[in-house]
Amino acid sequence: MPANISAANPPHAEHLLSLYRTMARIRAFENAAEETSRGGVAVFGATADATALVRGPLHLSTGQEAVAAGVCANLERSDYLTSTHRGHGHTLAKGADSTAMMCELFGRAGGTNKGKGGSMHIADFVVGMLGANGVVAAGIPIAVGAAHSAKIRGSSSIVACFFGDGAINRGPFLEGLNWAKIFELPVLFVCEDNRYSATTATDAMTAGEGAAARARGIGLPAETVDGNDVLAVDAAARELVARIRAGGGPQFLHALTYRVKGHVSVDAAAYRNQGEVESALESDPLKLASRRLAAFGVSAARVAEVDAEARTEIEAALAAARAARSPESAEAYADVQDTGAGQWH
Amino acid sequence: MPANISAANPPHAEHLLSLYRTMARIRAFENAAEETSRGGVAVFGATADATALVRGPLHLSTGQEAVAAGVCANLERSDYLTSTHRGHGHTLAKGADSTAMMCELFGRAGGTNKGKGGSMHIADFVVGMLGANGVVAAGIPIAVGAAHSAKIRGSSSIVACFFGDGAINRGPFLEGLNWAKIFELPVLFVCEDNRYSATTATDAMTAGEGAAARARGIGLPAETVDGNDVLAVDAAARELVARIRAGGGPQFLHALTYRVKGHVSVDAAAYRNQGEVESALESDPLKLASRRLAAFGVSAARVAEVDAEARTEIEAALAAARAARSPESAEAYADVQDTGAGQWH
Amino acid sequence: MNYAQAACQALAEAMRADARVVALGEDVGRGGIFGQYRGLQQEFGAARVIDTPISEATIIGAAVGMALTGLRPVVEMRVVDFALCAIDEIVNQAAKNRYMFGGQGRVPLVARLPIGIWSGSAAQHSQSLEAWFAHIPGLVVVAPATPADNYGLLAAAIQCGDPVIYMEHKELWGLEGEVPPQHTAALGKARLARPGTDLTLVTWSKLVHGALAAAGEAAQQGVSVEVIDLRSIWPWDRDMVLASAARTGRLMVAHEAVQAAGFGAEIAATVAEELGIPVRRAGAPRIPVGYARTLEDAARVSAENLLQASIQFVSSDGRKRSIA
Amino acid sequence: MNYAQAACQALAEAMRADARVVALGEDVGRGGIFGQYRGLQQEFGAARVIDTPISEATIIGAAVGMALTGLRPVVEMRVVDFALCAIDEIVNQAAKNRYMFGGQGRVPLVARLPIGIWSGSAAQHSQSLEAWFAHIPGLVVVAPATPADNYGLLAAAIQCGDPVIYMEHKELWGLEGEVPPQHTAALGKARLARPGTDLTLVTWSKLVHGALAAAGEAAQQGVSVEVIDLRSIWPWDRDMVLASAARTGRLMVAHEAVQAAGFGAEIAATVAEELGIPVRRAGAPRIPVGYARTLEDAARVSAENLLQASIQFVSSDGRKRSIA
Ligand SMILES: Cc1ncc(C[n+]2csc(CCOP(=O)(O)OP(=O)(O)O)c2C)c(N)n1
Ligand SMILES: Cc1ncc(C[n+]2csc(CCOP(=O)(O)OP(=O)(O)O)c2C)c(N)n1
Ligand SMILES: [Mg+2]
Ligand SMILES: [Mg+2]
Repeated sequence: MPANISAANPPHAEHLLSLYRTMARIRAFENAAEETSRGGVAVFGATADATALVRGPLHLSTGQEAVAAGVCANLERSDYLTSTHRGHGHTLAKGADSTAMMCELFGRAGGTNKGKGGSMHIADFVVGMLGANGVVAAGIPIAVGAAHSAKIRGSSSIVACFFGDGAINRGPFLEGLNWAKIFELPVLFVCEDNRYSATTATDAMTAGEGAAARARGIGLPAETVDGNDVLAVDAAARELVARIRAGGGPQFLHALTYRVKGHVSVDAAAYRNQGEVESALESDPLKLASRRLAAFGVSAARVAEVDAEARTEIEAALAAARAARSPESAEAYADVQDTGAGQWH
Repeated sequence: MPANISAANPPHAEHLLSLYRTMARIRAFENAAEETSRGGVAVFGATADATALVRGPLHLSTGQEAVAAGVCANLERSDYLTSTHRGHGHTLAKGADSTAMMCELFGRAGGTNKGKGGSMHIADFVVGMLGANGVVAAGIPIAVGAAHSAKIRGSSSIVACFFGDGAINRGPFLEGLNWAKIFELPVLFVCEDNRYSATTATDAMTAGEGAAARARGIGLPAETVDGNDVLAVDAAARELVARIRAGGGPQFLHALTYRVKGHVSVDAAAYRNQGEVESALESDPLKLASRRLAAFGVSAARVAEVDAEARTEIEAALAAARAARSPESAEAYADVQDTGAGQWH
Repeated sequence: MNYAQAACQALAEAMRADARVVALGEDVGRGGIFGQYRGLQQEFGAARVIDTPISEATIIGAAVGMALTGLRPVVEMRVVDFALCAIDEIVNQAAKNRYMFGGQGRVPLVARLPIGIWSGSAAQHSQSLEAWFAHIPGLVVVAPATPADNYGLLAAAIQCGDPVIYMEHKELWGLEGEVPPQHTAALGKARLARPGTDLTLVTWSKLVHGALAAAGEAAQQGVSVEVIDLRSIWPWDRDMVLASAARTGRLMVAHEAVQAAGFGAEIAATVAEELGIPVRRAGAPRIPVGYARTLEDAARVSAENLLQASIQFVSSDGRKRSIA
Repeated sequence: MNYAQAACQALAEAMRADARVVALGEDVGRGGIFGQYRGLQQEFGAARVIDTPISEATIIGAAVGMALTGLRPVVEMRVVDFALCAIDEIVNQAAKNRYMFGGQGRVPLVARLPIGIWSGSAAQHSQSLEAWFAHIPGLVVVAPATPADNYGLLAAAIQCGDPVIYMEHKELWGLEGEVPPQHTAALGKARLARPGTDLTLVTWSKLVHGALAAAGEAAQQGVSVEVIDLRSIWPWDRDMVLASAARTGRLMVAHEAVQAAGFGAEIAATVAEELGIPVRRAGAPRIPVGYARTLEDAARVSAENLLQASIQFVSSDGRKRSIA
């Protein structure tokens, strides 16, 4: 939706409203997904039943929407993006259609991945979203390769590579950053630091000063930003993306945020103290942005309208996904490989 | 051999002579191994024949002896060490017997590894040498685990972990250093930087300021040292080892040296320019040390005697290895595993 | 007691009895995400029940270093799929260490790599790779099907002096079953899960339950199926399998893993070589596991599949095609 | 032309014909340590013949990213043993990408993972893991035995739109042989290396040469062995193998890999299931490869082994043990 600039809402307010809209859509999408996922997965003591519409582990980015919105606002459709198991926000912000995404979460034939991937593998190649990933840090080398390819092909596409704070302790983080720098590739690395790796507070597992210090140790320029302040993320990303487009090589953004929900939807996160969560909720990115919008003179009604639009969009996505057909069994045998595809041999 | 302190040779000279002796033994050992390896491996255009006594890839540390000698002079027998494919020097310096090692290189039943490992897997657990490794960087996590074990068991052993400049671009480098630091483990990481990774100049493959900067990015204190100056290595290692024994956690030593020979014995290293090699030979660690010994007033004859002793020792090792028996075929089936060991099933 | 609790109890007992036993991996301090380490960090402390970074390669690599120097680590990998980030460490390091160094060192580690389809989790969380590890000299491979065996076999694995790839099933954690006090289970020994006379059906892990259901139904239809729960994939109990197959005259192997190059091929080939009797396999098609239930079901071997295959097999001449 | 040169030529031709083809890996700029990339960086430049850091995981991972976005990377891993540092990238990423994302992307990469015993190089440089990759949906697996096939199959692999695990042999690089101009070889098609009537011997890679030697000797002794060079492990040429085995009445599979859970089991099991004829396998014992020549030889399958096994098989009743 193009921003609607008026005298009452000066450009920066309209820009913020557009970022807010992205966040509101993500929030609405994930709330709906969570709602329809009950009974979908056996983990954290939960048992699965056959009734859930969204099956399997569902990782929500609630409270982290500003990172996706702020970074992706600076990407073109022709740019690429790789994501993690917690990728709904990145995918929506990159421009994917919420109905196709919801169909995917429902395992429908018309989903982005034809029902083959689900939440953890959500992808939309048409908008350059090369895939969520079920393996921590595995998107990093893929992003680097996509950037290498763009460079070789003389394409102007750049790549945004999202990963969590837990991923910086896996080998591909080192290998991928080193690779991007020696070949001076157009990649924006984004560490979306929500302070947790599943049930583990990441800090205790991470030596040294963390993500940005490590990136600098490998020769990459790195910025740290308040990842709940969508304008701050947007501004930092704009600067880093500009450097990349100008041929400045890979850049690194460390965005500090907080995982408001459990690791997966069924995780009550009883291992952390409630005070921590409550104080984090104070700086919820939507709350922050709507306060800022008010300061910019945008009316509460206008913001409520955006919220309502987002909910309406997601209601429609839900309805479409409910009505959509599941893949036929036979479709399980398609998309494997051309040579040597068979059923058993 | 305990240092023989006399008025004519003050303590620091004796200490240097003892370091020199270690280097001379490594040099003599590797010269002999190289000599007996001709025809042993098919790589770099060479063809293998059946006559070689030392078979397979033989990686020589010629010109790098000061790193092994200087670091290991500060280790106790009860300390551990992990090494790389280029591990003869570390093994000898840690106290392994040259005859048992030569037997191993000859594939004899009486070798350190009963003929099962060869040069690339040389190990002597009795002196804490936990193994060379055919996989670049693979020794790092093993070293970290040995140090973690020492800490858990309340042992005072520390671990020296050697790896090359090429290894800092593999994932286990990051993972291992991070692990060592978060658990504050007693490990001395030693990057033996000989400027090459097989046929590739490592510099072009390494982003940022290199090994020490990366270590610091992960929170480890790091020192860089002239790796051809055995006294400098010894002094740096002494300091770092003292910090580790005092409970200061993992430390990092970046030792700059040069790979004088090819990657493996049959590699003529035609890909690099001869001038580079010649200028490197100027700072050969044995040459440097013997100049320094002269300055300390140690006679040339005394140094020559050490050289001769080393050669004699290795001659004896060669003779013993020549005479020793090969393992029987049946021994191929031993040491696999207790449960489930069999021949075919 | 459920399957997770049974393993937890075996580990707790081993840790009480032997100070060398430690556990390490992601999230173990909060009991593991399936409850399979519940209470252990409280009892044994964070120095012995070790929370680690997300560093699979180093989790296994460090465990090798620990094992070589006097500890007996039990290593958590969550699912076999993530252990693919640590294959050099498992195959080139843990498995070969003892041999390569001429017996100087031993690597008594237990790596927990759960197999199976984890419903709704799709391709990267649903693999069964026991055949891979059976192919690697130096490794023992175990796949318990019941709480009792998860108790007994984990205890045995911790006792084993060599690396054990211990493959629980991703969807058996909540399975309830009796664990007799002092229950033991030996590595390499199968369990006769149901006697029968017409056909030997060898399987393991979760599919044991499907096989038993199929055998029950087949009995109604007049076909007597002997079900063997293999329990250990390497070493596998050739004696029990060959004796049973020689008796029934027909062998079928079933597993959740992809059939092509699965471990069923090893068993079927061995029985064909040794006995020359008819053999059959029932494994998964060679497709990744899809997310939607319809797709996921296409990748499953069901009790119904086993029932039909058993009945058809028993009523055939034993070969699938006639020789022209 | 030797085996290395043949591959080099196929790659050079593909790079000339198609700007999307690139090569990457350690030491490729100096021609590769076996000369298998000789002259390519000179001809195509460092942007297309890409020297990489020692980062196996990222070499494969980056190739996946390249392949998804319009390139056709040929990836150097030196030996299959080092590719164990990149198994997540091969198995969870490259192999599953097309499926997991519902066909949105394709991963046309060729990963070169040489197999076999590399004399004197011991346990970590001597593995043959083709069975592993055959077990993974989404992968094609190739193992050429001759210069001609290394030319033809590498060309075909680069044309293939899906990930190909291309397994040259660590000790065939210097093998000389004729490469007919415009020679082609199709993925999935075996080669009848020697016709025979008493026994079908299926093998691949370096052991094809051992099998031919054994067959020659067996002929002297009155036993006629048909030798099939499988060439592709997945898909494997079931039609040719089954037709041959049905004709000769006996099947033997031989490979350098460990016999237990090797790909020979798949072939033997299939033939047993389909035809019910006697089957045999000749693979390596389940031991790591030792360094000393005596130890290494114990882990080898020799022409002599194949000769003896063939003759014994043909003169037996086809089963190893009698059913009591
Ligand atoms: C290699 C690997 N190890 C373990 C897991 C299990 N796992 C899934 S998400 C997760 C935590 C990841 O933490 P982080 O990178 O911070 O991302 P977040 O979940 O916080 O978004 C873990 C351990 C995995 N998917 N992949
Ligand atoms: C994981 C892995 N990749 C590749 C190789 C092949 N290889 C053996 S040594 C070597 C170069 C290593 O360079 P460096 O770490 O600097 O050690 P150096 O040889 O210089 O001592 C390479 C690439 C290997 N052994 N392991
Ligand atoms: Mg996190
Ligand atoms: Mg080097």
